[in-house]
Formats: sequence, structure tokens, C-alpha cells
Amino acid sequence: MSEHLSANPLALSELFSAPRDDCGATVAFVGTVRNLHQGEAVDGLHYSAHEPSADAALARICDEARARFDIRELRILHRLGALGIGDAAVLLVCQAPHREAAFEAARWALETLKQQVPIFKQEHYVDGASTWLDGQSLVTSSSPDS
Amino acid sequence: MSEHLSANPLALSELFSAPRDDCGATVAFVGTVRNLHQGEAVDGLHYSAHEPSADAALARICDEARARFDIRELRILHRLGALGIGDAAVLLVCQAPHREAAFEAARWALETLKQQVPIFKQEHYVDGASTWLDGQSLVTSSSPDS
Amino acid sequence: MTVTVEAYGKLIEIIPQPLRLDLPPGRVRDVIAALAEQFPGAAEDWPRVAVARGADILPRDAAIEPGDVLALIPPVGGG
Amino acid sequence: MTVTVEAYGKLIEIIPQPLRLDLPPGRVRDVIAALAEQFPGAAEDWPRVAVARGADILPRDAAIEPGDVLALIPPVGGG
Repeated sequence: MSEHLSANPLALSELFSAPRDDCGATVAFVGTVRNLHQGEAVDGLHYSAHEPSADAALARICDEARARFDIRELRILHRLGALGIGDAAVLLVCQAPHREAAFEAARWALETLKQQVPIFKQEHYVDGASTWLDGQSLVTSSSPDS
Repeated sequence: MSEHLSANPLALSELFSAPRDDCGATVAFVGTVRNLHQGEAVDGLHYSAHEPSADAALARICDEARARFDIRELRILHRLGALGIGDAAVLLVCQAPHREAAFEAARWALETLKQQVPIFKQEHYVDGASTWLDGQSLVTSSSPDS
Repeated sequence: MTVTVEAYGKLIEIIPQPLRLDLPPGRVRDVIAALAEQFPGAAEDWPRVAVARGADILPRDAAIEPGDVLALIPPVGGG
Repeated sequence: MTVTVEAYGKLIEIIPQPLRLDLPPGRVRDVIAALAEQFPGAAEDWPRVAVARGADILPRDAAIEPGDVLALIPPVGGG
């Protein structure tokens, strides 16, 4: 599909590479589907994406994290399609010389992912209802360089 | 050996259990041996512990993390013995409903581990020298309840 | 000129696919204005719908070319 | 009374094992004082060496019992 998007179940082993000799810290994050969202019993989710811009945005987040933080490696994989409770929606692995930067980069990347990547979440509830979750608008009025 | 101490190589799979339905976030940390410490080329490490108090301190950290943060699960495993570059010294896995608490609990537990657990690190350098690293003294003048 | 418009996220429930739009040469904001007129049911949403061309999210003042394939990107929320 | 003292960390290089100490009834601080006298080479370290009995780190004012097995815990630094 794309480098950072997968229609298949995610396994952390896909992102874990051998530890780098110059890194003392590896932080991994797995975001899974919870059985409850704002008090409603969740049955499952469906993630869709505008893949060209979503994949580019995820690649940009990885690059920018490597520039902003003292880390050596940051990888992100986001699941698309239908997910049940407990299924992994997003995986992230970060390697850094020291743990502070690894944790900070991981949190920054996840926060930025939520704000900037064209991925859309439809939540299905146990009572049969479903909702497209609202999120962050990507509208900008003018080009950065205009 | 003990619940939280292991003389054998650590594998993250020992700590990763199936995601809990009530948790949306799993944070994992792997601390590995770096090839450099304060400018010196490191050849390897040796960790030793006073096992009864070290195991109890690690159990207490896991319990206290569950009380201080909105998390459901926190596990820690620390390696003892001789480690080479890239070998895992400490593993931590934390599950929580939301990612903020999972990250905060993981960082707090690692920081507290360094301060409170009777584990001793001897570093061996490429030039043949070795050093016992200094750390945090556990001396207290009087009992908390005296 | 003619552009093709692809809907994403919740907009797939409002905008029939594929959608061809005929409109005078213009900018992203003109495409959004044309869609808002054609699909007034999503009126409150249009100011928050971004437009992508390929991997790029276009600002409102970006020029549109004949034949462009434009993706409508409602508010995002991955992770 | 007699207590057994076990060394950990860098103290294994200074204190022969096993070590039996004969001393009058007292507290942890008295054990440390006796060790500081017997092993003056580690003088600057003794104020920072904690004492554990079983899983418990003892405060300086804890009473020592005859037959106690005491672990000497220099500054710690796992992780």
C-alpha cells in the first residue's frame, strides 16, 4: 500500500529492528482500539485515508522528529480498514542515545499524527450506531512561501 | 531468580501480554547498552543487585505507578550479569486507557528505578579499564514512622 | 475547465463518486465555493474541508489547473 | 553480639567475604561506624552506604539484632 499505511494487522516486530550501538533507549507505542469512547460501548472502528497525502505526512513527521529531537530512528505504521477491540491502530518505534529524547519524540510524533495526517475514523457502537469522529481541519489560507 | 530480575537475555515478548479491552495505549521501553558513556568507548557492563531488596523495590515501583497514574498494568524486568553492546538492560511495558498516562507512568517508573533499586553497574571500557558507576545513596536517617 | 473531485472521510456520504466539476479557472477557494453551493447540506463543514492534489494539501489560494484530481479532506483524526 | 555483613557493588572490592562483626548491641549507625573504623580506605563512602536486612532498607536508627545478616548497599544505579 504505502510505507506508513497498512491494510493488514500490525505487528510490532515489523518496526523493531536490532538496537543500534549508539542508542541506549528504544521507546515503542501501540495504540489499540478501546471498548469505550466517551462513555459509549465501542464495537469496532474503520480507518480510511487519503493515502498519497497521509503517507507523505507520516514520512514528514518521521523526518521532522529526527531533526527536532536527539534521536536516531523513528518509525510509524498506521492501520487502515476495519478494526475490532484490541486491534492495533498505530505503531511507533523510536531509538535514541538517551531515553528523554526517545520519549519526547514519540509523544510529539503521536500528537502531530493526530493533527496533521489525512486519516479518518468512523466508530461503530455496540448499539448499532456509528459516527465519523471530528478532528483537526487541515485548511490553510495561503502557501507558506506566498 | 526473582520476579523482576533476570540473569538471562531479556525479550520484550516476556512482558507484552494481549492488549486489554479497556486500554487504548501500550508504551514499551527497552534500555540497551550503548557503545559510549561520557565520551569513553564502552566494551560491556556488569549488573549486580542485592536481590531481595531490589526485587521488592521494583514490585513497589509497579504498585505505586498503578496508584499514581491512570494505568492498568505496568511491568518491569531488569537484567543482571554480563551484558555486551546492544544487550537489553531493562524492559518496561505499561498499558493505560489513554497514552498520556502510559507515557508519564513509564518515565516516572524508569526515573524511580534509577533512584531507588539496589542494582549496581560496573562499566568495562574498550581500553581495559573499568568503573563502578556512582549513583543515588539509599541512606535515610530514621524510619518514616519514627 | 473540468476537475475531478474525490471525497474522503464522512464526505463520502454526501458527495457522489466520481464527481466532475465544471468551473471557470480559479483557486481552491473557488472549488470549495462551488461545492458548497452544490451540496448545501454540508454547509457548516465546507470551511473546514481541505483540498489535496497528490501528496500535497493545497492552501485556499492555490491555483487549480484543468484536469486536476482534487481530494476533499475533512478534519483528520488518526491514531 | 555478632552480625554477618555482606558487601554489594563496589564494596566487594574492599570488604572480605564473608565478614562477621562483633559489636555491642546498637543501631545501624553503630554498624557503619564499626565498618568505617575497620575499613578506613572507604572513609568517604560510608555516609552513603545503606544497610538492608532481607528486602528492607534500614534507616540509620534501626536496631540491630544478634545474628542479623546485613547487606551493605552502596549508591545504586540500575537502568
